[in-house]
Order: sequence, then structure tokens, then C-alpha cells
Amino acid sequence: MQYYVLIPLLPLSAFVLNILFGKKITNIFGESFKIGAHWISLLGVASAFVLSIIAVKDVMDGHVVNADLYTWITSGNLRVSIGFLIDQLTAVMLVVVTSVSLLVHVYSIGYMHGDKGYYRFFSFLSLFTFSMLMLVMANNFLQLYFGWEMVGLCSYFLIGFWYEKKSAASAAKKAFVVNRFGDFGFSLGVMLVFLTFGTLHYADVFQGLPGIIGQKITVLGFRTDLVTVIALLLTCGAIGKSAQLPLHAWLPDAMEGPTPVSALIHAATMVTAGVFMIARTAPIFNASRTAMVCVMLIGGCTAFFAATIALVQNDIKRVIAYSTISQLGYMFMACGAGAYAFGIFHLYTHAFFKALLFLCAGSVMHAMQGELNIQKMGGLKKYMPVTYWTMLLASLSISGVPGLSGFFSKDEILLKTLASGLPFSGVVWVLGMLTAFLTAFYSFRVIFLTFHGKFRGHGELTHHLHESPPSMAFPLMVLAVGAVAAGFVGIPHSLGGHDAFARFLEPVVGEARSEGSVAQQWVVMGLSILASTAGIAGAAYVYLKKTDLPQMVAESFHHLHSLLYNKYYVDELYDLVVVRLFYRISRGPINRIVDGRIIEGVVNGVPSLIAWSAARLRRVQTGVVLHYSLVMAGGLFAMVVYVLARLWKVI
Amino acid sequence: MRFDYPILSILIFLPVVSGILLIFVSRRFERAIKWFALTAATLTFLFSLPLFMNFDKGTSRMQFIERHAWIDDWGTSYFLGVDGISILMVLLSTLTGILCVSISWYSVKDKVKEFYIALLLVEGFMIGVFCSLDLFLFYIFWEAMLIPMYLIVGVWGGPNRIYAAIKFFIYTLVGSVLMLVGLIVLHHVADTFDLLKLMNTQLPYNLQLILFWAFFAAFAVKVPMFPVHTWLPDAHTEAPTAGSVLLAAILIKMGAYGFLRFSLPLFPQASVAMAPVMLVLSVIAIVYGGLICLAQSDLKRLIAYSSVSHMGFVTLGIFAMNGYGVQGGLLQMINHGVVTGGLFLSIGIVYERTHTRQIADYGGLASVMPIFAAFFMVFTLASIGLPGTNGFVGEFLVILGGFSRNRLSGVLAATGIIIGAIYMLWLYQRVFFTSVNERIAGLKDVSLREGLTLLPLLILVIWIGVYPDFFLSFMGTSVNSLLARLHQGPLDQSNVMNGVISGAGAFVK
Amino acid sequence: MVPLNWYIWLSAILFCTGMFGFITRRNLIIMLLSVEIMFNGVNVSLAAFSHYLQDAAGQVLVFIVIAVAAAEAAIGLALVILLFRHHETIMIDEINEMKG
Amino acid sequence: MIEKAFFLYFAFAAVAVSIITVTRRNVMHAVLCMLLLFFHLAGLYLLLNAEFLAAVQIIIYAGAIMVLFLFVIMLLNLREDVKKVQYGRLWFVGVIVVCGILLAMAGAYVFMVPGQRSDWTIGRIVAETHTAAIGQVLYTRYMFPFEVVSLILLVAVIGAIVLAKRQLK
Repeated sequence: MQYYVLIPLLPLSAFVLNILFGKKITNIFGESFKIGAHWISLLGVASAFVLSIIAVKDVMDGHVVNADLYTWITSGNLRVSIGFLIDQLTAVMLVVVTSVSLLVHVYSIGYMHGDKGYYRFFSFLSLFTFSMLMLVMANNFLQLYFGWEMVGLCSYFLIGFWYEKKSAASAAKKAFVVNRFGDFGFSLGVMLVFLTFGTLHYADVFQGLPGIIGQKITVLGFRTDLVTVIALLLTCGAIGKSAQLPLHAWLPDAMEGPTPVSALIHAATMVTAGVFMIARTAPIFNASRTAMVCVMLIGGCTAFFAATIALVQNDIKRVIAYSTISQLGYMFMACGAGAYAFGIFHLYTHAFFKALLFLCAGSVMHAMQGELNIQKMGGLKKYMPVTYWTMLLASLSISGVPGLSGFFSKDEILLKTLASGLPFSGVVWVLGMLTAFLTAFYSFRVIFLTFHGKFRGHGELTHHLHESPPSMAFPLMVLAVGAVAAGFVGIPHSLGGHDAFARFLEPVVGEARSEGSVAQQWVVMGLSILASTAGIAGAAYVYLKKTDLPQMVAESFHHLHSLLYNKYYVDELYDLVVVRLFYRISRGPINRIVDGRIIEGVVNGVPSLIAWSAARLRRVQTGVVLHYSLVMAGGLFAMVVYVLARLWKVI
Repeated sequence: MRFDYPILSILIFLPVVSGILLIFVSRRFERAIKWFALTAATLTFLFSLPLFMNFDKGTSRMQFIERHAWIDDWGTSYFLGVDGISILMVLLSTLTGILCVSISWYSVKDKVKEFYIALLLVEGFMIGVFCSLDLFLFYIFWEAMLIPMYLIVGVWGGPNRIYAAIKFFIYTLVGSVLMLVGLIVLHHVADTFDLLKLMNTQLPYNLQLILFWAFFAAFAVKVPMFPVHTWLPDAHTEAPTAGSVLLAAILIKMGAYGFLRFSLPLFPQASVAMAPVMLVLSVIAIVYGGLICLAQSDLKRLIAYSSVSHMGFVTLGIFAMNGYGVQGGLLQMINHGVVTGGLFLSIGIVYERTHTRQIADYGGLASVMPIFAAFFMVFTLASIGLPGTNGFVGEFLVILGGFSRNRLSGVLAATGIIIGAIYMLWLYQRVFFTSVNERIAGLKDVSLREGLTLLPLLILVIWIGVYPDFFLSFMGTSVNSLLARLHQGPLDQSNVMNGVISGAGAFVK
Repeated sequence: MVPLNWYIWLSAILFCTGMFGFITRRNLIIMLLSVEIMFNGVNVSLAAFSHYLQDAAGQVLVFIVIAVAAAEAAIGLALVILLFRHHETIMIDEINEMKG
Repeated sequence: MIEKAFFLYFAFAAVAVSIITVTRRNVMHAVLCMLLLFFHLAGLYLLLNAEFLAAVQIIIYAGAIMVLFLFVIMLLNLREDVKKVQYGRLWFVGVIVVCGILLAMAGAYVFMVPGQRSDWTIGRIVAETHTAAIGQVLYTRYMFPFEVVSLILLVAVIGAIVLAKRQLK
């Protein structure tokens, strides 16, 4: 057996051990002696991380693995196996997943300390790691789908980790169900892929792809391009998982889960699965211009849309959540523009700084006794310096300050979008630029409101304010290094680098559609630097100098503010149109009328009709002999007449 | 493959004879009666294992055949055998038998002896249904099973049990009577009840249509398909736990099994012609059954309606009439038996403690009974078809089958997955999450006996989910030969409406 | 020689008279008497046919009818006694225990 | 001619008497009229050369059955019933039906075709004596009905006793 089989298997066994025996371990060793359930998970994930590094090295040496483990489902032509494909793309994902997961595991030791579901938390984290690894290592669509759904399940478990809270339970369900809407399209896409190509293995599908380009298919009476339909169906799944418009509504609610979960699942790894999937199936998307434009438009709109909402939110985790949606929009933009490598590059850098942002937020929450409202914070800089400095680095990175990792990836995306030459690419590029400005603004709004100025919270809280324990601080520092340096692997040519990251991924996802002219490169870079500095400066001016300005702006643009503050009323709309409608239909027409009246009416109606007619018929039995004799005589008469009539005919 | 001992007869008559023997045991020895019933059920299960081991997966012929002369004048004989379509159902029946005995250990308190007699009789007759290769014998088992089942619902059921039992009985009886008429017609034409001989008889198309609808009446009620499903929620809700489990796991599979065993091979052209109608009904059942779950406030009723939806997948798969669909449908039959059986067992466990089935009376159960919550979670996930559980494999194959037969039916069936997730997770949330409802505070978690009852099903959920090939390999050959038979005749799909009309006309005549 | 028709007309009229009594009278004993009249009406025609067709079978039938009439009268009257004991009346439409 | 005269007398008397029977308020009167009817019918049987039947008519009907009726009437106290309305409420319907049947029968006679004559001529009956003739037919061809009738009578005897007995221990 090859070592790579162990990469998902180790976290899986950690999960099994933990879920079965975790409680006992915790009980035996007790809270004080800190050999808790986390060691099993930690061990599993750490070894997976080490093996991933080995795998990356192997891939760099040119050993691409594509091997089947065993046959999962056989039915007719359908042969699906559980197998592993480890190429450059997978290698990147392996590193991202296992490293962030490992750090979040370490962080959780401190963060979840004393929670009664301690072992449960770690077992689910391990299960998530396993599922995510299965997702990225899959060598066929169905296994991808397996991982896809399993990470959704883990997300469900972990969002609803504090299930006693009704909001947490509802958010968990919402996340799962909204994702199911996306998966609906995804699963149909997988089926269409199978029916078109007769196989679900990536390699075979991509091989058969040239043969079906130009084929038509009838969908609801329209004849459309087959590849486009497949690509759009796959996009459905990606939209759901990566929280793009219009299925983004679950991600902000998902912040009900513990913060490490938000960092790992709802920022760094799971939500990027959509981007990963698009990159993985890049040949299919490349074959359909329509699908690419769709993806790019969705990405651009989502990026801008989410960034505007993030401007006015007061819940620190929600701001970061909307920022995640917005950054995922960038990745979609990149994929849509055909620059898959840069989408993945942004995914990779984003994983570090976004996980860091979340973990810092968790650290702040930890100190603030669970308070999330940034309006009630302030001046935390002096109490928690590690958290402050790391979060500042992350914010600088996300804002795209030159030299930090976020700068390289975002800049490249904007450039490649502009250069792609696809329809609407200009519009999307403008949206991306605006988003860059907004991103810098809201990121620093959080920084300034949280760490600068005076403490605006409850007076008593000041006694509790303290830096987080080392197990939490250590991951912050490691991630901060990542947030700063992760981008160095992909320094573009124009800055004297070699674009090493994109070169590395080229065998899998191909080159970008166009490098863009030198002039474009410099203009885009300049504009994006301008946007980020403007955003930071604007935030500093508004939230440090003129602290009453936000209030004034909010009042004078009252409608716009409440529109943004209420997230464009999307939740309310969905509640009205989807949720209510479902329940209405179910309760009224279906349950009460069709089932209750019509079907049950017929079913119970037949016996009651019989009973009714019997009640009428029994009146014939008067019990009076005279009536019976009369009827007998009448019968006799009738018989005689009948016989006579027959005789009459004969004669 | 033949044994030197009649294994199928043993499987059928071991429980039946044990049930009859129990009649002579005094009702005072309750413990002895329970242990006896458990032993009988376990022995039956153990006897079914050699069947499993020695089954030859490479052939579509009937195996373990037993044939004895019975009533020669009518062309009927005592003829048993299994193939890839029925063997898994036999195994599921024997397994379910044990679980039903075990789950009723303390929950059935009065008329204990009679209860176990009825239970054992049902088990034996059910196995008989799945093994019979003679239509007359099949009909006898089919009807015989109804009587003890009627008693289980009507005697040991909930407050509204009489209504439910009578409804169940009349519904199924009406269907069965039409099937009986069909049987007689079939015998009149072919002069035999022997299934294998009948399969070699080419019936005229119009006759096939009539017979198809006659058999449809019986099978559709059992499945239950869309307009004739309303007995199911009532019967499930009122039945005792073991009754619900038997209903869900085995009894309603008999309808789908009937389609596969009789309707499709005996009336191939009619089945092909009527398949679109069946597909429409199946899709309606999937969506309708799922939507109606959202309006339910009773745990068992909700699961019962979800059965309607899931059985819609089964019939969709069968009438998709391609390898994926039929195999998926068959696997989905097993899956639904395992999963819904598990859900009903779980509800029985908690009902024994709280004596309420109203969802509103629960809440926060996960804090009170964590192990139970874990079990229920797995069954819930399997029910919504999460990959890695058995539900996914079945649903995927069925939808794939439906999709390749008719895209729209596949798409609509796939919406069933969304709806399924909504109602099951909503149910789970209302029962297990949020703060602890005071009515259920302090309940004991599952006992060892209850855990052991649920565990086999849990293992099956994961096993089929992770390595379904083991189970699919049993069916492959049989399904392929069935499909080959189905598609050998002239396919005339354009003439469906004419078929319906002439079929109806023939009925009138 | 009396024509056969005359006997048959007589038989018909007697039969109808008996039937009239049976249908219209409320008194159970009278009804029984009416039945006897109907029997007799039939007997007349049987005997007449026997004579005109020179067949002894007709008379044998009359013989059998008389025996059955006797049995009927015995059972009927026993029932009358029983009814009278229970209801203090033999007016038949006052007794409707068999009403559905 | 004299035969016709006798027939007409017996026939009209029988009809008149039967009408009187069914219309009496007093049951006793009805029974006595019924007796008269039986005697007249016996006369008709004589006209038909059935002297054995005439004897049976008088012995069994008049002698046994009517006596049974008389006993029962005397056993019951029918004073109340005598005062009540004697005809059912639907009597006119009865009349219509009866008239209808009479008409229908009349219609039927139009088509009446006598069957084939058999071999029991007057001469043969006279030669064998009437009783012996009936006996020959009754105990050969009609043996089975005869046995059945005997069983019916047995049942009637037992039934009548069981029904009319006051209490069964």
C-alpha cells in the first residue's frame, strides 16, 4: 500500500477512535491532566500533514499518482472506484487543508478548553479533515461528490455544535439545505457527465471531451450546448458550496459554530471546494465560453455584493464571513476568466490570512467573553498585542498591500480578468477594483473599531481582557507568517518573479487565456495599490479621526444603510418565497386538501356511501308480512307477464 | 446450487411451526415465550446465512429450488427458489425478525404469547412470499401474511388502531382480490401457475395489459404508490414498534418485489408500454411524499410519509427499466428496509420511555440520550442519501436510471433529495436539538439490548454505503436477464395512450 | 261433458280469491285460511288435468299437496299461538320485530 | 247436461263461499265457510271421477285441518282483534295486483295447449279400482316425493309441538 492512502485514512481513524472512546479518554485523564481527546486527532492530522509534504515533494519530482483503491459501485457500465489522484492541484490543496487543519486543531485545544463536547469537537474536526482530503484527492466525480457531501455534513455538525442554541441548530440545517440546492444541480451534472462520457473518472472524461464539443442537448424544450449544460450544472454545486450568489445566505449564519470551525471550514477549506472543483474540471469549463462568463459574472457580482454588506455589519465574525464570500467571488472571477491557477493561488493565500482573521476574531471573543459586536470593543491593542499584530498583518494582506501574499494573488486575478477578453470582463474588472477598495475599508474598520480608540464595552469586562493562551497564540503566529510569505511562491514576472505557482499548476489547469500586456500589468497593479491604500486611509480617517462620521452617513443615507445592514433582505426574501411557500404548500393544498380531502375523501367516502345506501335500503325491510306478501304477488305478476310476453313472440 | 436439505422450506416453516408450538405454551411463562421466539428468529437467521454464502452470483437461474407435487389438477405445485432479486429480501426478512422480537421485549406487555405467535407467523409467511415460484403458493403466502399483520396492528396498536387496521386490511385486500382475478385469468390462459413456465408463455398484448393492471392493483397498494398510499401513515402510526418495522422493512417491499418478479417478466410488452405512467406516479410519490412530510407533527407519521417518497424511488428505478434503475431500485428496497426499519426501531425505543409521538413534545434529546442521538443521526443521514451511507448508492443509481430513461423524471426525482434533507433535518432539529424539553428530561440512554438491536442496521448502513458492490453483485446477473427479457419484445412506446385506452376498453368488456 | 276450460277458470278464480285474502287481510288466521284456498284452487286444476289427460299423476300431486297443506297448517298455527302469546294479537302488521 | 249443471252449482258455490271466507271479520265464521268450500270441492272431485280424492278432501281437510284451526281459534282470545280494522293499509294495491294476476292467467289460457293423453283411461281405473290406481303411481314413480312428504309431516309434527309448547326445560 502506498503512503498516500494514509493521508485521509489517519484522520478517519482518529475520528473513529475519538467518537467511540473519546469520552472515556477525557473521563479517565480528567480535565486537569491535559492528555485529552485532542492528542488522537492531533496525531492523525499532523501525520497527514507530514505525508502531504512528502506527497508535494513527490509531485514536484514528477510523480503524479492516479490509482484506484477499490471498486465502489458497479452497475452495468457504471464502474466507480474509490481512488486517488495526486497531481499538482491536489498537492496544493493537500498542503492547504492539512496545514490549516493542523493549526486549527492546535488552536482549538485552548479555545474549546472545558467544553463538554470537547472530544466530539475534535472527532468532527478529524472527520472533516478526512472528508476534505477525500474531496481533493478524488480521481472521479462521484468520489468528489462523496467528499463534497461529507464536508457538508461535518459543517452541519460543527455549525450545530452547540445544538442547545436554537439559532445554531437552525443555522446548521440552513447550511445543509441550501447546499443541497446546489448539490441538486451538481449531482445532475455528474449524471450527465456519466451519460455523456460513460465514465466518471476525470482522466477518461477529459480525454473524451473533444469528441462531444458542439453536441446539442434538449433541456426543457430548448436545444443547448451539451458542454455548457454540464458546466453550468457543475457550477450550481460550486455556487452552493462556495456561498456565491444566490446561494450565499447560509455562510453568514454558519458563524454560529465555534470560531475554529469558521476558520477551518467556512473560510480556509470547505467553502473553497467550489473553486477547487471548477479548477479540477477546467477542461470542461474551457470548452464552454458561456459557462465561463457565467462563472465570472457570478464571481464579480458576489464579490461586490458581499463587500458592500460587510461595510456596515457590526458582528465581527459576520464581517469576516462576508469578506470570505467576497474573496470567494474573486476566485470565481479568476476561474471564469480562465485563470484557474490564479484562482487556486488566491485560494491558497486566502486560506492563510482568512483563517488567521477568524482565529484572531476567536481570540478576541475569547477575551470578550463571547461578545461579538465591534461597536462594544475598542482599545484592545494593549491587552492582546499578539492578536492585534497578527490580525493587522492579515488585514493588510487581505487589503492587498504590496509585498504581502494577498497582493500577489488578487492583483493577478484582476489582471487576468481584464486581459481575458471575454464578454463582460470589463464590467467584472471594475467590480473587482471597487471590491478591492471596499475590502481594505471594511477590514480596517474592524481593526480600528476593535483594537484602537477607547474600550466601549461593559466596565467589568476590562478585568477579563487578556492575551490568549499559548496554544491559541502559536497558530496565530504561524498563520501570520503564512499570510505574509505565502504569496512569495507566485511573484509575477513584472515584479521580477517567475510566476512559479502558476507554472507548477500548468499541467493540470493550463495557462491563463492571456498574460495581458505590460501596460495592463502596471496599470492594474497601480490601481489596486491605490484602491487598497485609499481604503485603509479612508477607514483610518473615518474611524480614528472623525468618529462621528459613520453615524452621520448612516443617518443621511438611511435607506441605503438599512438595505445593506439587512443584507439586501435576501434572507427575508428566501424565507418568504422558498421556506414559507414550501410549508404553505405542504400544509394547505397537499396535506389538508389532496391527502386529507381528496384521497381520504374517496377512501373513506366509498364505505360511507355503502353505509348510507344501506341505511336507506334497510327501510325496505319493514318487518310487516303484508308488504312482503304484496311484493311476492307483484313478483308473481311480473313473472307471468314475462312468460306471456315470451309466448306472444313465439306465436 | 442445491443443498441436501430443503433450506427454503426450513426458513419458511421454522418460524411458522415455532409460532404454532407457542400456542401450546401457557401464557404464564412469559420469559420462556420471549426466549423461545428469539431463539426461533435467530435460528431462522442462522439458517439463512448458508443461503448467502452458497449463492451462485454468476447465474440468473433460480437457485435452491424445491419442487413437490401439490395440486396437480390445477397445475400448481409447491415450488420454491431464490435468485438475485429475492435473496437479499429473504435475508432482510430473517434479520428483521430478530430485531422485531428484540425490540418488543419490554414494550409489549399484554397478550405477550399471542404477539410473538403473530410475529413469527408474519416472518415465516413473508419469507414464503419471497421464495414462492408458484403463483398460487405466492398468493397463499401473500394473503396469509395479512392476517397476523392485521392482528398486530389491530390488537397491540395505538389508540386509533382499529381504524388503521381495518383500513390497512381493506386496502390490501381490494388490491389482492384484483390480483386473484388476474391469477385466475392467467391460469385460464396458460393452464399453469408455475412461474417459470408462465415466463415462457407469450401472452397477447391486450391480455397483458389487463393482467398488468390487475397485478398493479395489488402491488401498488402494497408499495404504496401515489394515490393509494393513505393506509400507510395510519397503519404505521398506530402499529406497535415491531409492526411498524415489519411494515416498513419487509411488507411494503413485497409490492415492489411483485413488480419485479411478476409484472415485468410475465407482461413485458405491457410493462414497457405502461412504464411512462408508472414513472409519473413514482415521481409524484417522491415529490408529494416529501412535501407532505413537512406538514406532519407526528414522528411516526412523518417517517411513514417519507416511506412513500422513498418507495417512489424504488418504483422509479424499476420502471426506468435499465440496469442502473432496477439495480438501484432493488438496492433501495434493502436500504429503505434498513433505514426506515432503524428509524422506526429508534422511535419505538424513545416512545417506550415517553409515550408520546408528537414532535412538539421533544427537543434537546441529544443532551439526554447522546448515544441514541448518534444512532438516529446515522439513520437520518442515510435517509437523506448522504454519500457513504447506503441511501446514497441506491438513490444515485435510481436517479441515474431515471435520468437516462427520461431526463425530466430524473430531475424531478433529484428534487426529492432536497426535500428529504429539509424534512429529515428539520425533524432532527426539533427532536434532538435546542434546549431540553422538560417532558423528556432525565431519560435513560439506550440499553445494551436496544443498542444491539440498532447496531446491525447501523453496520448495514455503513457497509452498503462504503462497499455496495458486495450487495450489487448479487443482483447483477438476475437483473440483466430480466431486462433482456423485457426488451426482447417489440417496443412500441409511441402508442402508450392507445394502450391505456384499449386496456380500459378491455376492462369494460 | 264439462269443458276443461271451466275447471281452469274456477281454479284461477279460487286462487286469486285466496291471494286476495292473503295480501289484504291483517288477521293471521284468515291469511292461513287464504293460503288453504289457494292450495285448493291449484288442486282443482290438477285434478281436472288428471281427468282430461287420463293421467293418474295429477291426482297423486293433489294428494301430496294436501299432505303439505296439513304440515303447513300445523306449523303455521303453532306460530300463531306463539305470536299471540308474545304480542296478544294476531294482527300481522302490528308485529314488526323484523324491521330493518 | 246434468254434469254441467252440477259443475255450475259447485263452482259458483265454491267461489261464493271462498269470497265469504276471506272477507269475514269473525274468524270462526270464516272457518265454517271454509268447511263448506271443502265439501263443494269434494263434489267437484266426484264429478272428475276422483272419488278417492273426494274422500281424502273431506277426511283430511274438513276433518283434520279445519278442526286444528277451530282448536287454535278457541285457544286464543281474539276479542280485541275482532274489533280492529281488518284490511291492511295497502289493500287497494292488493286488489289491483290480484286483478292483474287474474287477467294474466286469462291471457295465459289463450295459449293453453293440452298435453298428450296418457293411458289411465276411465275403463282402466274402473277395472283396477281408483284407490289401487293412485297407489300404483304413488308408490312407484312418486316414491321419492312420497318419502319426502312423510318427512315433512314428521318435521311439522315435531315442529308444531316444539313451537307451541309453553316452556322447554
